[in-house]
Amino acid sequence: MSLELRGVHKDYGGVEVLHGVDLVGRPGEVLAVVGANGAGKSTLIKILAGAERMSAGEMWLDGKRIEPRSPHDAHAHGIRTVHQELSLVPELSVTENLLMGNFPRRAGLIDWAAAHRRAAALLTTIGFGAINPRTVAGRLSVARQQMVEIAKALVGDPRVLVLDEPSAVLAGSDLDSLFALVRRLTDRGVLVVYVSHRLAEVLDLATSIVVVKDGRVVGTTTPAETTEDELIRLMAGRRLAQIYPDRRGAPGAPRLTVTGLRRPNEFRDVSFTLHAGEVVGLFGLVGSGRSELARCVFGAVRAAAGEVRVAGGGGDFRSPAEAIAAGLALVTEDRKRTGLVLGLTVRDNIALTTLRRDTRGGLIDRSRQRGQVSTMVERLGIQPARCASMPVVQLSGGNQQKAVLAKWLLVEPRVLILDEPTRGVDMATRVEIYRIIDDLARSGLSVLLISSDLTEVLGASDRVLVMRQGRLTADLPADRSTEDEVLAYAIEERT
Amino acid sequence: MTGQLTSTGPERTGGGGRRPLRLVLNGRDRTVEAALGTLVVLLLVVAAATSETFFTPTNLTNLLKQMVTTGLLAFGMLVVILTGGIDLSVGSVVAFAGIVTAGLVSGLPIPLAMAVGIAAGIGFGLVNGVLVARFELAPFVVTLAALTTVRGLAFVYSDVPIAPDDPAFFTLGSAMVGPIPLTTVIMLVVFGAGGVFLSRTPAGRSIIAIGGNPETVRLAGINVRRHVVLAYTISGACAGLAGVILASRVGIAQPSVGVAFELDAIAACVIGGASLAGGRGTAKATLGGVLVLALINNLLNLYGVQSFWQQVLKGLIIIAVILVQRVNRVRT
Amino acid sequence: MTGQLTSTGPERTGGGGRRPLRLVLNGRDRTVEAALGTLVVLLLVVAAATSETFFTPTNLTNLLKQMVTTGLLAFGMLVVILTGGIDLSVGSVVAFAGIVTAGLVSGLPIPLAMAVGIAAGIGFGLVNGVLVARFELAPFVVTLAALTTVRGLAFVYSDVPIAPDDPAFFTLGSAMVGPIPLTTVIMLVVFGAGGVFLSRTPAGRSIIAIGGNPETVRLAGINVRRHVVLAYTISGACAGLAGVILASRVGIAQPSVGVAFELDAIAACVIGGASLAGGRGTAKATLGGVLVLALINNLLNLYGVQSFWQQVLKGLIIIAVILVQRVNRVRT
Amino acid sequence: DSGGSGGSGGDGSYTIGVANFMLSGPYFSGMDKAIAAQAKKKGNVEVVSTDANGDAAKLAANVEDLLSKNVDAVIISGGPLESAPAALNAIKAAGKPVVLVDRKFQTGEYTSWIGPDNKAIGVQNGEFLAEKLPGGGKVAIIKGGPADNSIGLARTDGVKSVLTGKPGITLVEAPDFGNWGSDGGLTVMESLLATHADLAAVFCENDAMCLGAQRAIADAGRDKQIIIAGVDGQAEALKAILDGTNYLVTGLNDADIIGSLGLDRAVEILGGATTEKDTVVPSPRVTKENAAQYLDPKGDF
Ligand SMILES: Nc1ncnc2c1ncn2[C@@H]1O[C@H](COP(=O)(O)OP(=O)(O)OP(=O)(O)O)[C@@H](O)[C@H]1O
Ligand SMILES: Nc1ncnc2c1ncn2[C@@H]1O[C@H](COP(=O)(O)OP(=O)(O)OP(=O)(O)O)[C@@H](O)[C@H]1O
Ligand SMILES: O[C@@H]1[C@H](O)[C@H](O)CO[C@H]1O
Ligand SMILES: [Mg+2]
Ligand SMILES: [Mg+2]
Repeated sequence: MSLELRGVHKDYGGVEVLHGVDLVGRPGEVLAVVGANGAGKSTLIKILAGAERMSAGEMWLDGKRIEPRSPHDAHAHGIRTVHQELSLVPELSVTENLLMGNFPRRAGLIDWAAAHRRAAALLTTIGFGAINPRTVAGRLSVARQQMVEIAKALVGDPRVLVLDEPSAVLAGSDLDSLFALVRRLTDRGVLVVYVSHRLAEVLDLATSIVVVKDGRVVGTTTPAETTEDELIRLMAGRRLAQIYPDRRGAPGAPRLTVTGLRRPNEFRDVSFTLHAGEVVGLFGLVGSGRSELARCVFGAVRAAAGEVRVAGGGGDFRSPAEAIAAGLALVTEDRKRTGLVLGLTVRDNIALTTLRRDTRGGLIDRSRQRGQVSTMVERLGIQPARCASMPVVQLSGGNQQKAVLAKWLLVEPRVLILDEPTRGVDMATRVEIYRIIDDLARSGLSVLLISSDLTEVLGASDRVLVMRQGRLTADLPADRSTEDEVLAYAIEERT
Repeated sequence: MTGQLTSTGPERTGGGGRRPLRLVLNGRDRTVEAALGTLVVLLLVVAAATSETFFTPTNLTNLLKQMVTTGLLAFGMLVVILTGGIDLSVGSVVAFAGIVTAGLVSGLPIPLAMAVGIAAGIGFGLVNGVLVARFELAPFVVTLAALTTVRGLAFVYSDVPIAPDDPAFFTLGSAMVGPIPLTTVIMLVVFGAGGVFLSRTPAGRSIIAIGGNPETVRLAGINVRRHVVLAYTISGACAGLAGVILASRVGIAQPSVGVAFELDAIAACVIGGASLAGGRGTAKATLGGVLVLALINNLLNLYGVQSFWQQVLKGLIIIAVILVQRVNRVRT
Repeated sequence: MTGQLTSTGPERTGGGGRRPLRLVLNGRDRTVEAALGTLVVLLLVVAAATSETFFTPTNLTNLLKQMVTTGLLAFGMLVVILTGGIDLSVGSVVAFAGIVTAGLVSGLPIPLAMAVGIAAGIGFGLVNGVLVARFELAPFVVTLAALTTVRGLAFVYSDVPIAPDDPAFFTLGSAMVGPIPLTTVIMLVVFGAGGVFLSRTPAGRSIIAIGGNPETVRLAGINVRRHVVLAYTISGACAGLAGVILASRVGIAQPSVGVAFELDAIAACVIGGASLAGGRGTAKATLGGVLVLALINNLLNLYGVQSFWQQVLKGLIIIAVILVQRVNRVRT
Repeated sequence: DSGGSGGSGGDGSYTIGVANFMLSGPYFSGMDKAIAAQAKKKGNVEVVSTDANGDAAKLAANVEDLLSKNVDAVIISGGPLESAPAALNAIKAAGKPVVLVDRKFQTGEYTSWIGPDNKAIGVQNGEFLAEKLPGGGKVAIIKGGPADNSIGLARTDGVKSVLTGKPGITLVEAPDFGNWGSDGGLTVMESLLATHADLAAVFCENDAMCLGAQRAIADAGRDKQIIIAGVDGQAEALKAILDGTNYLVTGLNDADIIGSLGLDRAVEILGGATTEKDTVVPSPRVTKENAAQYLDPKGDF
């Protein structure tokens, strides 16, 4: 059951983004595809999935040339794909999402009891038994939705399973379940094509690794033959001297003080302080309430109790507008839903926070706006460089993330809250983001860095707060704590 | 019973901290149904307490009869709304189906003439569906154009009312099944079968899923276009049936009938908790919405509220009802 | 000029490999505007070639006059549609504003009476906006209820038409600015100022962004509710103005005027390429849509097409126009 | 292209424009067809017909269109429109004659009007009902709709002027309108039957509504108790009257007659004749006895 791509080209309206990609995967293998943002990984996967058609090239499965014209075609060939973007029907139950088009029937009618049983059995066999199949999918956390998405791909016993950044929204035990699942599948002879920016995980899981750069394969290797540094060098075309910046000096005066903050069912008794020039990490398992806490501090939702204060700038914000006026900025975790207006251009998105500031005599000063946006595009290295009047949807995932960051840096905040800012972002760009965070902190900004990536939290922060089931359980110095220590505070006590 | 109480999704606005609970059973939102049930009971109690006439057999029969047109249109509309679409053409289709049926009665057996009327509705629904699904045009505009064209065709067919001589033409519209009008029975059968269709058949589930996320449904190997066409065809069939029934009930078919009928049908769906964005709504709750509208009209009449004030109040009551729904429910 | 040719988004269907190109300049979709321009020119050429009457001054003046009501309503509608909403109440607001103005003329100076009419429109728009934005009710249902209530109020105010005696009441509706009717000039000013509002002011840009993703806009520190209220208020103001102008032009105000006016306004927006999902549409292209509709009506009249066939054709032409738009454009 | 570029040559051939406020009612489309048929009969008169679809501004624009086609005269079938000053002003400015049919406008200058005396029709119906209900009884009134007020009101006023105060007779007005159509007549009647168990008669402001009301009465099994009186002489109503049903009377308001008289009047004026300004077309009481003579199977209304 080998899968082979030969000389695959893809162009979007004249702009070529894949320039002849060759790829071979064998049964029982985990074929990892790594590359910088915009390298063409998702495009490659869409071609495998039948969602996009190649402009030139061939695809072979088991020695037969195939040409999937639609995702359905690809399914028929045993190729199932979990895309980077979630695609469940939020109004429907997990069962229905899993079995869509394949319901057990009795007398022509759907047998719901049997359907729920089948869904529960499926979730249990693949190790996701914690998910209740009767739940409405839209009410699950993003992580759980991702797990349902994976379970769905497994319904038809695929021979090739393609996963585009499946781990980006998973952490802790969910991540372990995913790895266990991948191993079980390969034991059964399934070929798993795995795209990820988490190189440690790739080295741990993959049997072979393909590095893509600018739409070309620039290296094929195995975990045994390579290292993280080597992969980064291949992806970026240069060596990254240092991933995390040097430690900063002692922090300044208190800048943001949160006391006894509470929202029912989300978090309670949350108190902490951010100081000027300080980067504070906030770690926790998915669902621990970090995002809700951030939204609450930012005034996007109201607290039931507690207090938020910004030194010299009010507090207890009743709206994001008030929080922004006080010098806060929040880069949210879900860029499609809360970070971007997908139908607008990159420029309109980046300029959204500064509309009033850019207004002269009632009208928007377009040249000023253009200047600011292009400075940001340059500073953050958003690709392609002349993207300002492109619809933002046409950027690759990582570049979209950078556009969100650009929007918030333009407001020149005094307190920056980043919720999973490197999710789906390639290593070289991450390093840039860490450098930007460091620069900002050195210029006196306070940063709250929410992340599910332990290494990142410890590497980029001065202090680490840990959240568990809606409570802060630890406040640790980053340079003197280990990953195991932090994790211990994050994991639920079993009683 | 395996229901579960879940908290609401993140609130979209910065309102207070209270989060209403909602009861989701097998993916169905029982809170809406409960609220609607309460509303209907409340209206009935108010009606009984304030009007002697309300609980008379004649009035109850009226109520049952007067629900039929809105009811049939509302079921078809629900199916279309579930896909995320809308069908503005139903009022014109009612007129066309009625006038064609009445026109054919002189030459064809009555059941056949009626079948042609319904078939005309199916035909218009099919065209709407193909334009929406195959050519990917906005449902609002397609069915708005159909509203104009089909109305014109009804007048082209006959610009004067047609009153068939054969009294058998009235049977469908005036027969009773025990104490219940036959037309009401037909409407209830449509809702019953329609409810099973939506909740228990693959086609029905696909239509609902399409309203939630068409791309996902397509990826599941389901033919989205065909199901969208099916939805508009069902709406066309319901409108055709409603037109035939209305003509039989009035005894005269008029090409001018049915103006703005789509608005009541849409209102019934929304009062029943359907989301105009698609993917959410049930047959049962829509029937509840139809009942609420009929009760409002009936009560305003029984109280002798003058016509203009009826309009004023009707709009205000609709707002009040969906406001109450809103408080009881939650946006996903 | 820094334009660029980009391809369409991922095709939703597995069709062939041809992809139409589209020209995006400064984030504006020039393809729609170009297609619309071509269409208008084509209609003008056909008109000139087939009808002697078309290019007579009287007919052109008529054409200009006939655009005004739809034009004003379409601009207000566009603003609401951009937020992702809809305003079905405009026809009723036209009636209310007109009848109130005509009713007040006997007691108030004419300009003041007219201001009150427009203010009434603003008031209704405000209420619609607050119900949509503050109470998060579906725009379709809110404005549908308003359609009913406001129509009722127009009749409550006066159930008979009011014809002011003072001939000065007609001035607004009949004055000419050179060869162009004053009312047309007013409409063009609304479109001009409205175009600048939408493309160059923070409020206008915010309204467009809200239609794309309200939550993102809210988190960017923009008061979404206030802008949504503003959008409905603008629509109400346009409807109020249209009502006052209409009454002045006809010389009499009727409480029954304006039924189904919302449909033409919506059709104009969509022909102009606006997306009913919000976030896409321009003032210029909407004006193009208004012109296309007016030309269709005018030509059908000049050719002496019989009224009911006019309706049939009008619907078909609208479909044809948006089908052509569709081929030239792309869904995001 | 039907542009009448000539105008009134000495040859007596004319182009006459017809501005219909709306055609979507049998009465109005019947009127339009009667005008066209009469013109055809005359041979040398061409008719250009327009429909404003119920939009007063469009009516004004249509009149302007007609004038730009240089028609010799305009006939306005104003339907439920009370007045159309802009249209009348434009015609006056163009120096053309204008003939109103059915509806006499409340304001503005016109050359001639031909239509019914609505109050008289009502009085006539009232008198008929008084005769039929010597022992009194409850009479329901179904009204058409708001904008039609002066026509509808006049008819209802006529009925009331006779019946009010008659011993034993009580009047009930339905709270909602029948909108001049049979479906509206049906539902309004159904509500009336629920609220008033003891009705003896119903008067509707036109026949279309009465026809719907008649069905509701039949469905309720009350056709032996309740008699019906309407207005217009719509073919189906005449048939019902002839058939000896409980539909007993209507007041003739024949669109065919008014339409053809309207065209005649316009031609007379163009020919330079001096004519009456206002002409009331008589509205005979139509009952079983005389209905046959008004039922024209080929008629348009
Ligand atoms: N629909 C489209 N139209 C035009 N260009 C596109 C389109 N989709 C993707 N691209 C371009 O193709 C290139 C490859 O994008 P792709 O999404 O495959 O990258 P990726 O490797 O998955 O990146 P990431 O790690 O950020 O997800 C990018 O330059 C992107 O801007
Ligand atoms: N499946 C679920 N059903 C009900 N409530 C849930 C579910 N998942 C999460 N929640 C609630 O939502 C709250 C916030 O969850 P959220 O996923 O935003 O947390 P988080 O720590 O920010 O995680 P993430 O890593 O996804 O950002 C949780 O505290 C929990 O109460
Ligand atoms: O006189 C006519 C007729 O009676 C018609 O039935 C309704 O409209 C009126 O103007
Ligand atoms: Mg990608
Ligand atoms: Mg989170």
